[in-house]
Amino acid sequence: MATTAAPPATGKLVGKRLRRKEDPRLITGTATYVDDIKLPGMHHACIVRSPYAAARIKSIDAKAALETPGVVAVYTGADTKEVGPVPCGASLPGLRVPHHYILATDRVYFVGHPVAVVVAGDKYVARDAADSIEVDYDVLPAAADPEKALTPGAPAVHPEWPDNTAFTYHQEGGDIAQAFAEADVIVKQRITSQRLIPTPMETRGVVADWKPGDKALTLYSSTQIPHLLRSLVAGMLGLAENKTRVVTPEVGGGFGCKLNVYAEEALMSFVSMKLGKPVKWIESRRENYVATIHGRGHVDYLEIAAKKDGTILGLKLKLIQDLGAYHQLLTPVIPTLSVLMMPGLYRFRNVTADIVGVFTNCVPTDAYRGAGRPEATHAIERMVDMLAAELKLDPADIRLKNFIQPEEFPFATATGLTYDSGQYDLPLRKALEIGGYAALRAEQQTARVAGKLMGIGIATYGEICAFGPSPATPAGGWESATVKVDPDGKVTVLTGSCHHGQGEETTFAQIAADELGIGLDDVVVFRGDTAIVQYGIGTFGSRGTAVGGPALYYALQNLKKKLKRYGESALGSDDVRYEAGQCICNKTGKTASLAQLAGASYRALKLPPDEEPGMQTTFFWEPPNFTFPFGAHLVVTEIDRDTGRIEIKRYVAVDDCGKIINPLIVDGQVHGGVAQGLGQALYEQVVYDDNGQLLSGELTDYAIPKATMMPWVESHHTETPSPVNPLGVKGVGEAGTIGCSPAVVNSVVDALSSLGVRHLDMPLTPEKIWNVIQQGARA
Amino acid sequence: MIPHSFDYAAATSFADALEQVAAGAKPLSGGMSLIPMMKLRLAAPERVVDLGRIQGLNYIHQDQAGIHVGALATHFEVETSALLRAGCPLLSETAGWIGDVQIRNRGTIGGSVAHADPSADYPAALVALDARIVVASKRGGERTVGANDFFVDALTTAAEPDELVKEIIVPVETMGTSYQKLLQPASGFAIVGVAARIGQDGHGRLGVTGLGARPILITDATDLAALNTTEANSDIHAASAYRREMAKVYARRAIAAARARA
Amino acid sequence: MKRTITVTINGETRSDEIEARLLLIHYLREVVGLTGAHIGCETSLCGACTVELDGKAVKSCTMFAVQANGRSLTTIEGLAKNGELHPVQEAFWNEHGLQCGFCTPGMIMASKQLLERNPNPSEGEIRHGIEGNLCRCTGYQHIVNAVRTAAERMK
Amino acid sequence: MKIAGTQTLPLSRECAYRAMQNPDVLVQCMPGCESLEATGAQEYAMKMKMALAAISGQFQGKVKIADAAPPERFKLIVEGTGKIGFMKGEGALELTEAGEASTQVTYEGDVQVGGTIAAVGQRLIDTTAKMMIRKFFDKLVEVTAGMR
Repeated sequence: MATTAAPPATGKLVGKRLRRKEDPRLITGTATYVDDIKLPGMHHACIVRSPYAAARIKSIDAKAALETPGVVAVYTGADTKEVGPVPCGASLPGLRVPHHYILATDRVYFVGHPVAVVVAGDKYVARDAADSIEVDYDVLPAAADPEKALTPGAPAVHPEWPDNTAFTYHQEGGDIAQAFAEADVIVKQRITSQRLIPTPMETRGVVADWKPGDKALTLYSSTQIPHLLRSLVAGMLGLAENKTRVVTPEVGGGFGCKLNVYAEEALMSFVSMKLGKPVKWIESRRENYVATIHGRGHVDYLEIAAKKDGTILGLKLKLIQDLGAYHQLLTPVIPTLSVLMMPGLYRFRNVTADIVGVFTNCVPTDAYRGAGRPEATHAIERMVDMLAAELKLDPADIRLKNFIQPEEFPFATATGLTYDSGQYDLPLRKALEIGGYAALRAEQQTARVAGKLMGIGIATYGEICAFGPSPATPAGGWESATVKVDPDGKVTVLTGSCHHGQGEETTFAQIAADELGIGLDDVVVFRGDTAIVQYGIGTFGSRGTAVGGPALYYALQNLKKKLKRYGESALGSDDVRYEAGQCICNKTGKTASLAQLAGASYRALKLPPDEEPGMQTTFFWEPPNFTFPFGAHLVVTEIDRDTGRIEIKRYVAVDDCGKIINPLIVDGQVHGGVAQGLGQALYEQVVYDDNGQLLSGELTDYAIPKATMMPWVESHHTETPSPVNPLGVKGVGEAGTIGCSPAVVNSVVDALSSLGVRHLDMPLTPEKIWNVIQQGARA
Repeated sequence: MIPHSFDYAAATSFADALEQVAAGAKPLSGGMSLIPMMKLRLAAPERVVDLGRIQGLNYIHQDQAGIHVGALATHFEVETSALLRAGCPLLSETAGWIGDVQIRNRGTIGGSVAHADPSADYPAALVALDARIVVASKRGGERTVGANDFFVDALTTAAEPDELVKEIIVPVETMGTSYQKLLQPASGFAIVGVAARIGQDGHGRLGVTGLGARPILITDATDLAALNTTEANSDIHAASAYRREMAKVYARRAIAAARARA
Repeated sequence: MKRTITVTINGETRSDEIEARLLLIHYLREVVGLTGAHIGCETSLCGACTVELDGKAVKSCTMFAVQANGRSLTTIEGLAKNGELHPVQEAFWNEHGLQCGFCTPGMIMASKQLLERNPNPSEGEIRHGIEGNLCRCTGYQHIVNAVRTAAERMK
Repeated sequence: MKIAGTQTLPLSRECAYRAMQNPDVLVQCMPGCESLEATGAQEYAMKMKMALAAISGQFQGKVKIADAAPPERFKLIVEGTGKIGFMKGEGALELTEAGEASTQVTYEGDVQVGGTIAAVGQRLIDTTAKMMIRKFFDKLVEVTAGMR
C-alpha cells in the first residue's frame, strides 16, 4: 500500500502518485453541490410523475394544489408545449424520433414520465401539494420487454409506429460469407447485457435563476456537459446563448447519466422565467431510478467463425437494443459503438452487424460507463471463451494467437477504426504471471477432484476512448483549454472538460506545473461555468485527460512561446529559453521569473514586437483519432455448491491506458470501474414487470456493490503511449468496467464447465447459479 | 423524502407512552422502519409518540427468570452487551446482523419486534430462544406472550393496537447457538436467516426468518422436513423454491456452528 | 404545529422553531446551513447523511429534528479542529479515498465511528464498518486503505 | 405476480357461491374494504383503507364479478388506486363440493401492483398479498358461520 504525501516543491510531477488538490473542500463538507445552492427568493419544485407505463391522460385536476397555502404555480403539459423538445443529438438514417415534450401532454409513455410540476416557497409544501393533484388516466397495455415488443401484436409504444422499431442499422466489413464458409467451427450464442441504473450517489438537480431585468438565465445543473447543455437548453427555450449561463457546481458522480439534456433542466428554466424567481428541483432517488436514463439493455445474437487451430475468421451480430420510450441525447448511437468495437483486440477482418433499436414503455437508455463498449467486449470475450472451450484450447492461448501484433499498428479494423498503438499480449502475460496462471490451473485440477467449483476467468479488452474526432461525434469532439498567468505569476487553467470526480484539478495542474516549471500549488484548474470558461465539450467517454489534456498541453506550448517573446524583450536578447519557471538568457545567464514576465505583460511597457498585452492563451484541440486503451483482467472464483454464492478469490487487473499522469488516480479509476463491472456481473439488474412497472425501484431492491461485496483488486499497468496526442495518454475512466464483467462471467462459467455449462447471462445471482448446479446434478 | 405532517409528542415515561398510544398515537422508537415508510408516504400517522426519551427502558439485566432486555435497547447495545454475550450470545450475534452500524445505533429491539417484518433477524432468534415478550397497555396492564405466539403474520403481532412492547426476556443459555443469514444484497434483509440452539447431542431448536410471513419454529433440529411444506415467500430476489432450499442449507450450517459451540 | 428545539452542533448550542416532520438532514442543511452531510436516498441505505448524535453515527435522513432536541451533534464540518484535519480526513486525502466526494462526509463519519470502536480493524472489519455507506466511484479499496492508515495515525 | 391456492369453506357449494357474490359479505371480508356501491350488474365501486402495521393508504376502485357460472366458478376482479400506488387483481375461483356442507375453493390469478408500493415494497408484496387472501377467507368463514 503506497501512502502519498504532499507533492515535492519542484521537479517532474507527471507520473507521480500525488494526492488531489480538490480534496480539502470535499473532505471537510465545504464543497458546493447543486442542492447546497440557496438563492434569495428561491422556490422549490416537485414533479408529479406517471405511475403507469402507458396511459392516456384524461384530465388533470390541480385545484387543491393551487389552493394550498404557499403554492405559487402548477404547470402541466398544456402550459409547456412550446418548450423543447427534449433533444436527441443522434442522427441515423431513417431514425424515428418521437416528439419528446418536457411534460407529458395527452399520453404517458413510461413509469416516471413527468406530468405536472408544483412550485412553492417551501419544498415540504410543494411535496404536499403534488400529492393533491388528481390525474385521471386511461391505462393502456404496455410493452416492457424489447424482444416481446418486436413480436406482432405487441402493444405499440408510439401508436404511429406499431412495429416499435425506431431504427435498423447495418454495418459490415471484410467478407463475412467467405469467413463463415472457410470456418471449421462456428459457435453461436444469445448473450444479454441487462439494463442497469447508473446510480451516481448524487441524483440530478437543477436550480434555474431567471433575471427578469437582464432577461438572462443562469442554470445550475449537475451535468457532465455544461456548454452543450447551454446550447441545447437555450434552443429549447428560444434564448440566446449569451443570455444563458450554465454553472456546474460539484457533481456527485455522473457515469454517463449526466451526459444528457433532461426535461427538468428546461422545465425549471421555464418555471423560473414564468415566475421571475429562482427555482430548485432536486431529484429523489425514486425519481432517479424512474426518470434518469438507464444503461445497457442489449440482447445480442452472436456467431463466431474460426479455424480448428483457433484462428478467428469472423463475427456476426444481431443486436436488439432496448431504447426505452424516447431518445435522450445519445440513445440510438450507443449500440453503434458496440458495433465499432466488435473486433476487439483480434486480427480478424470480417464482421457483420445488424442493430434493431426498439421502443419500450420504459425509461430511455443512454450512455452508462463504457456506453456500448462493455456490452461489446462482454459479448466478444464470452464468444472467444466459448470458442476456446469448443476447440479445447486454453483461453489465454486463443487470445494470444489472435491478437493484433505490435508491428501492425496503426491497424485498420473491419469496422472502420484505426487502432493507434498496442502491445496486446503485454497486459495478458503480466496478468497471467501475477496471477500465477499455471499454478492456478493446477490448483483448479486438484479442486475439481475434491469436488470444488473453482474457476479462472480471463478477459482482454480494447476500448475506444478520447471521444473523439469531431466527425465521429454529434456535437464536436475537440476540447479547449485556456491558461492564464496573473500578474503575480500564479496560473489558472480553464478547461472545457467538466470533470466530476476524475481528479483533473490535480492531473491538469500536474501537466501545467511541469510544462511551466512551477509548483502544483501555483496552479488552479477551473471548469464548469459557461460564463467563465471558453466553450468546451465536457467529460465523458474517457476523454477528460485524453482530449482535454492535449488541449491544455498545446495551450501551454503557446503560452511558453509568448513567455519566451516577453523574455527576449525583458532580457534584451533573442537567445532565451523558458525553463523551470523563468526565462533564461543563454548567453548571460540572466533570468526573468514567471511573475516578472506576467507582470510585464500586464504593465505592457515593453511589449515585444507584434505581441498583445496580457498573459493568456487558449487552444481548441481537435484530436486526429480516438485512442485505444487495452488490458487484461484475471479473476479466480469459487462457488458454494450449496447456495450458488460466488466468492472472488483473486482479482488481477492489468490496464494499459497509455502514459499515466497520476498513478494514484488511475488506480482509483480502475477500482471504481471494476466495482461497476462487478455490479453488472453479479448484482445489478433492472426489473420491469410485463406492465412496465419498475420493480427494482429503490436502493432496497437494486443492489449496487457495498464495501463488503468488493474483492481486493490487484491493479497493475503497462504503459504503451498513444501516438495520437503529445501526452501519450489514452484514457482510463471506463477500463475497469469493460474488463470486469467478462472476466468474472468467464471465471464462473469456467468453474461450472464441469457441469456442462457454456454460458450464463448476467447478473450471476446465487439463485441462478444454484439452479444451474441443481440441473447439472440431475443431468 | 418528505413525510406528511403529524402531531408529535415525546413520551415522558412509559406510562405516558401507554396513555398516548391508547389515545391513538403511533409509537416511534428507533424509527428505522417507520421513518423510511413515512418519507415514502407509505405511512402517514396523524399522531406520533416518541418513545426515545423514556429513561431507563434500554436496560439489560439478569434475574432468575432470565435476561431482561428493555424495549429501547438498541441493536448495538444488544450486540455489545457483555451480559448478553455471555448469557445469551444468540441474541447478540443476531443483533450484529441487522442493517448496518448506523441502523444498529438507532434501531431498538422493541421497535423491531413490534414491527414484525417477515425478513427481520430478531424473530428467528426469539422463537428459537422461546423468548417471552412483555407487552403493556394502559387498559390491561402487562402480559407476557411467548415469541412463537407473538409473531402472528407479516407485520402483525399478538399485541393489540394500544399495547407496547416493554421488554423481551430471554433464557440464560445452556446450549450452543448460531445465527446464519443469507443476505439480500441491496437491502441487507434476510432472504433466509436461521437461529439455532443445539446441544452436544445435536438436538435442539431452530427459528427461521425470511421464509414465510412469520418466523418458523422447528422444535426438533434433527428434522427439517417441516421446511419442505411451509409456505415460502417469493420476490424478485428469491423464488420460493430457492428460499426453501436455502432455509435448509442455512439451518444445517447454523446447527453445525451451534453444535460446535455447545 | 411548530416547536422549538435546542441542539448543540459541533460544540455550539442553538435553538430553532421547526415543524415536527422536519427531517434532521433538512434541519442541518437548510435551517442550520451545514450542507456537508448529503442526501443520496430515501430508504436509509446510502449513508451520505451520516452525522454523530451523542457520539454515535446515525443517518440523519432517518430522524426527525425534534428527536435531536437537547442532544449533541457532530457533523463533517466539526471534525477539523483549529485548521487541523481529523486523522480520518487526512487519511482519505492521502489515500485518495474519494472521487466525486458526495458520499465522503458520511463515509468519513462512519469510518470515525468504526475506529473509535475498533482501533485496529482488519480489512473485513473495515468493510463491515462502512457497509451502511455507499460509494459509486472508488470501489472502496482506497477507502479501506484510508481507514487503515488513519488507524495507524490514531494509535 | 401469480397467486394460487385452495381454501375449504364449511358451507354447501350453493351457499358458498351465494356468499361470495354477496356485496354485504364481500365488504366485510375484503381486508380494509369500507364500502361497495353497486354501479352495474355485479359491478361495484369500492372504497378501501389498507392498513398494515404502519403502512396505510386509501384506495378507490371497483370490484367486478365476471364469467359467473353458478355455483361452480366465477371471476373476481378487484382494482384500486390511491396515493401510495395501485393494484389490480384478477382471480378465477372454482368451487367444488368437498362433502356435505363443505366446499373447496380453488383460486388462481394474477395481481399487478404499481406506484410506490411496487417500487419499494418488493420484499413485502408477495407476503402481503398472501396475507390478504388468507384474511379474506378467514373472515368469510367467520361471516358465513350463521349462513349454514
